Amino acid sequence: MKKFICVAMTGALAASFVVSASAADAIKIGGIGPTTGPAAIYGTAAMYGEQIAVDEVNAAGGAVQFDWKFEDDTHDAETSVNAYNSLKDWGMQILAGTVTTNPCLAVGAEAVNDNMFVMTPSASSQDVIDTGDNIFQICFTDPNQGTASADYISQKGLGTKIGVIYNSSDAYSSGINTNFQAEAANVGLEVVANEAFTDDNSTDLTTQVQACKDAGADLIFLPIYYTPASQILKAANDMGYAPKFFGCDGLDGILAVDGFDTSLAEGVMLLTPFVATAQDDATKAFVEKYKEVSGGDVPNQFAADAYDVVKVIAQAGEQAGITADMSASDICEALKATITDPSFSYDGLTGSGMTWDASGAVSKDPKGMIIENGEYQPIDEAGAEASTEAATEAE
Amino acid sequence: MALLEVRNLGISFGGLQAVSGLDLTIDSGHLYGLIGPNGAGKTTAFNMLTGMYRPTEGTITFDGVNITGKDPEYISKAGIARTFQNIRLFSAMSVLDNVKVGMHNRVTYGMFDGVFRTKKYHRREQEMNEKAISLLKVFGIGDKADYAASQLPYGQQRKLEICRALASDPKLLLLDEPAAGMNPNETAELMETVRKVRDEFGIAILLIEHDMKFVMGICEDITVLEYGKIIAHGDPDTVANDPEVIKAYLGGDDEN
Amino acid sequence: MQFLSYLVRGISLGSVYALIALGYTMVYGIAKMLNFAHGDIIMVGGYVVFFAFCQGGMNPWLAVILAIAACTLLGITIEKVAYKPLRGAPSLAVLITAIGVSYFLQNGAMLLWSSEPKSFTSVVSLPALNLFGGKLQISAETLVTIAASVVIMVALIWFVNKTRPGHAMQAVSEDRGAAQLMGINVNGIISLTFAIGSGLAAIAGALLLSSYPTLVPTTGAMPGIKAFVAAVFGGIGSIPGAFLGGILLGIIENLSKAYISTQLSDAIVFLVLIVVLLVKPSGLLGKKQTVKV
Amino acid sequence: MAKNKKMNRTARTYLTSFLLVAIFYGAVELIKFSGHLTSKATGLLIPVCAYIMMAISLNLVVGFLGELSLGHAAFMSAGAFVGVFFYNTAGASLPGWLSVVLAFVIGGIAAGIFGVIVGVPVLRLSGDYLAIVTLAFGEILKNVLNSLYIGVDSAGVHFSLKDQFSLNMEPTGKVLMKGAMGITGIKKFSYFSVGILLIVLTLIFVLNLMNSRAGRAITAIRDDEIAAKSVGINLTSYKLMAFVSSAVIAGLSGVLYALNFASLVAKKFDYNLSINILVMVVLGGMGSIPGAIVAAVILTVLPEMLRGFSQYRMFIYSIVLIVMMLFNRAPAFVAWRQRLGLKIHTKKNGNSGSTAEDGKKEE
Repeated sequence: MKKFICVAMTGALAASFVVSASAADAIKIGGIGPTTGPAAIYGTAAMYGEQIAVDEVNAAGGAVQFDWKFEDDTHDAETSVNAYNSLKDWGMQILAGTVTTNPCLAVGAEAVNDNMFVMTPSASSQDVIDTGDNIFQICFTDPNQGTASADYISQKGLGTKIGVIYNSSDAYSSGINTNFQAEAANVGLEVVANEAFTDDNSTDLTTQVQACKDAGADLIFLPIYYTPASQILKAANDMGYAPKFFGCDGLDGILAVDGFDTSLAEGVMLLTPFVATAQDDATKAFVEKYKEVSGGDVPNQFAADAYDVVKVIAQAGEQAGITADMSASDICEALKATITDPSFSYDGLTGSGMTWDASGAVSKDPKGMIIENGEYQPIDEAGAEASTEAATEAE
Repeated sequence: MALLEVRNLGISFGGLQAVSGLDLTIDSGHLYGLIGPNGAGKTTAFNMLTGMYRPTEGTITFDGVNITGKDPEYISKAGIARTFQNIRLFSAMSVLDNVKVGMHNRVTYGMFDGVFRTKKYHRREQEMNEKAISLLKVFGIGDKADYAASQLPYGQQRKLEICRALASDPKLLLLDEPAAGMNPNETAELMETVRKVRDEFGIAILLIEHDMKFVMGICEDITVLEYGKIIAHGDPDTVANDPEVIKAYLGGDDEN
Repeated sequence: MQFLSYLVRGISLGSVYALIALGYTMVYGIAKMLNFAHGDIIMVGGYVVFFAFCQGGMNPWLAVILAIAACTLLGITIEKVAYKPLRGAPSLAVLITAIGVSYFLQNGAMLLWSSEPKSFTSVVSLPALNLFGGKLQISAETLVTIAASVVIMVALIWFVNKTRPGHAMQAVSEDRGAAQLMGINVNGIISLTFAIGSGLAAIAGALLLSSYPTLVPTTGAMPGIKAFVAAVFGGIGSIPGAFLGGILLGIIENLSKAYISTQLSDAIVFLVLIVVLLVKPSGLLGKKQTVKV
Repeated sequence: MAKNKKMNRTARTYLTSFLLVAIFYGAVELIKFSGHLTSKATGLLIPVCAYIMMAISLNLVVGFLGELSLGHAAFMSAGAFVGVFFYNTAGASLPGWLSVVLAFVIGGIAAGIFGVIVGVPVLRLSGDYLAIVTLAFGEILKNVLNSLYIGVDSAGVHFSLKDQFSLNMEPTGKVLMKGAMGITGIKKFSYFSVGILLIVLTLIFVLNLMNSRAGRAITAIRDDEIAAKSVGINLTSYKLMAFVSSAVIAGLSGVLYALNFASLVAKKFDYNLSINILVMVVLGGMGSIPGAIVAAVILTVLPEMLRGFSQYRMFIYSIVLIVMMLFNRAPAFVAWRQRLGLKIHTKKNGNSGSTAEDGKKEE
């Protein structure tokens, strides 16, 4: 019996690993992200975002039509490379991924070898785009966010004694923190507490909050995702500590957390390219569709970024005139040339007038938002401009 | 000089004196019995002799060397081997390998030789195999060499344990209730074997046994323990007629 | 005062660990298996309370009782389906199956309730306790958790030592074969143990999330492991040991966060554990295992 | 007759093990040659090789020494980080092949040293207490590597256990290790033949060791520690030998694994990975080398085969895992299989595994 199972397994293995040819009529675009495991929220959001975008592109009936497939990588580099290879076997010509940084570095190296065009929705480390010239980002890089946040806080005089709580076991969070620290020193912000937590000891975050309180911080910078942030807000509230909170794009989504008392988030400021409660038509339509595909969830920035990635590729693809019978490498060259062309610009959910340079980094405006009455409001026009400058300077 | 000289040996576990004032003198080639009711401290004495327990008082001199409180490895190398009351074989290993483990410190080669299969490895392994098979044959289980130890019937497991102990070329062999659980036929056969071992290998044997017929029939010297103390000592006749011994056994005998 | 306040936070976290560790140690003591799925039963309990109380508006007591019932049922089912067939197999086989069950619960929860985090509303609606003129604040959740873990510890000790099923449990724990011969329904006792352990997990889930309100499908995993460590720390199989281990673990974790390093707190906790085990190889209150020759 | 049976038992382990590897290698090369090997399969080759080595290595501790380790991934991690750190820094100026060879040597040694450190408690503890201590060591290493920053500039080498900013680097300096980001920009070195070569070397080492004096001593300790003591086996040295050998193999496997990817993070080597490797060992039959090889291949490939189920993938994996364990190990199933007479040759492996366990329980 055991033998039989072994033979059966081997057979199935062999079958699943032998190349089969497939017909090509639409361009095959793949997505990779964690849809299972602890990071599943990010990958799942990106998956739905891409799905919506692909449906829109195909429904619009333009020259570029997509055949789309999304693979799970459990936020692990090895699995991510497996997912990449599996998509290649499927015939992928463009990669809209991967969602998280570390897997993206591993996949990026593979993609450089294959000269496959990659645009990541949310792998924000500088190293990601440094891997090769075929790798592009639609999110801000960590240096950009960290530096912009420090500048913004200092220019607006939001706080004098700064506490930071970040996730040291997360590349995104520690990346932003590093650059925030450097820029804070430059612009003369006093960082009185720099507290870390890790994925493993994040059950209790009250100690970190208390450390900030004891250090007398009047503003806490939270370069983290919204899940732990919701816990920090509650902890601060419980100890009767009310500093200003300032976060980055990872904080978006906090208002949509099921069961979260949104009054705790009153006055929280964040520098983010996307807010789900924005009143423009594009966002409203997107949120509507997202609720449909996800079964009622509100999209976060991962979903919006992923949506934009597919849309940018579609727009650039039409300009470049890519077709389904082109090789991945030819498509890559065409897209690279188009997208880095100074005349190319894209307006999407996460910013308007986005442009890319040869490094692969995006240039777009972060929006300074503040939560008031359970809604995001722009902090003010001047603030947005200041941050734009900061962001541009940082590049 | 005697092979083993034990003087005033004692041990206490947290205030409980398990054995005290134990004296034993065993000459080379002697067959010596250690008897006494359950809980008299016989196995504890064995554990001190083999270094499993560290005595709290007294001295053990073996072959002219003071081995009191040495670790089991040292004592095994010095030449004392033992079997256990409840058989302790390497049950998942083959019968042959059990005996070869017994030779651990007698036929040696390094890890390097083993991994790189040097000439030395082949020579030593061959030597071990031959020696082990001949030992097993002495006990009539030569044909079982490749069985897993746990597959042997009970009586043969006892024999295998003795084989394993003998494989280390001991000068003194300690047998802890070798006849336990055996039927009269097997016991008689075992008596023969023990005698044969003594004669063939020329070693001293110290055994614990409850089967009086066995002990009286085979041992040349007997020491009787009760409550951790010696109550009698002498040849089988002297001991059998000792009033203390009779009292101890009549009072506490319920196992035979 | 600052120190006291960190200490209280440590005790607060520790009492949650203690509560989980009690369930771990109970199952280990009697069934002799590390139930790696214990943390995930906590998570399931958390979701039940979330939907019944936080969203459904049910009375918190009723919601917790509902969660206890659900988890008990779940625990018994898991035991029957996944562990019982392996009785008599090597203990490692059961360990691996428990890991399989853990993956099953996590991924099942993700499919059922999505990976979107839920923010938990505390089941405790009492005000916090303010001492020293408000300088030291102890939240009601902390007090309730400590009280609950003490009560449960005492109840478990009473149950195991004073009741008939408790005595049967001890017998099964000492020697399963002998207990069987004495006419004890070993399978029944082990099922009962799982039922109790899982019921405790539901309480632990409700209180864990009341203090630390983020609920995701992997919520139980890390506290589960920490509680396992706590149980070993205190001497696995020992009920007071689990309590002590849990409290100490929480204190060490939070004090090292406060005074040494927030990111290395786990390394410090584990280092202390190793040192303790080197000095006391069977944990703080564990029975010393002597090998009879 | 009995003699033959014995010859078969050892010889068959050797034969099956090497045959399995040969078939694996041959089949892959053949499909590759015919141009039908998919990218996915190609990508899986090196991880599979690394996991096979890990399973064999853990078998040394769990199957042969009879101790439970829940932190085996830590040795892999130690080897991977040290080996790759060397490869990325000092090795970069050496000829390619030399830097790879040295990376393996250094990674193996580093893991071995870590093995000695972990091995010390092994001498005092056993059973679940030892398991938790190995888990603790694994988590400590992960935690520390996750917080470790190393950078180099004209002023020399900088270390920090806090963040990159605390390195106080000159702007032109190069950060070599970035905490949670780990080591990035690894120049890939991935050759299937190298993986197979390492497996073959591992097999030769482990099989020869286990079928020699030292191996018998290790197995004897597993079966009965007290009896092993009584025949004069030095428990300390043989337990350490098993532990450290196992660590070195795990370290080599770590280097092999890490050189296959452009980035390396400590998070990968957490207790989940340790557990996965333990699953391979238990599923393959404790103490069975061929079993470990087959289980390593199946468990690495299975989640990839389940990709068609998208979100249900890991859910189905967990069910398959439970069912496989029940089918392989549940006494009722085992009896049922025997009744069907379908289980003829595999009996030996199952037996040696369970007796080892039983032996431990008796103590």
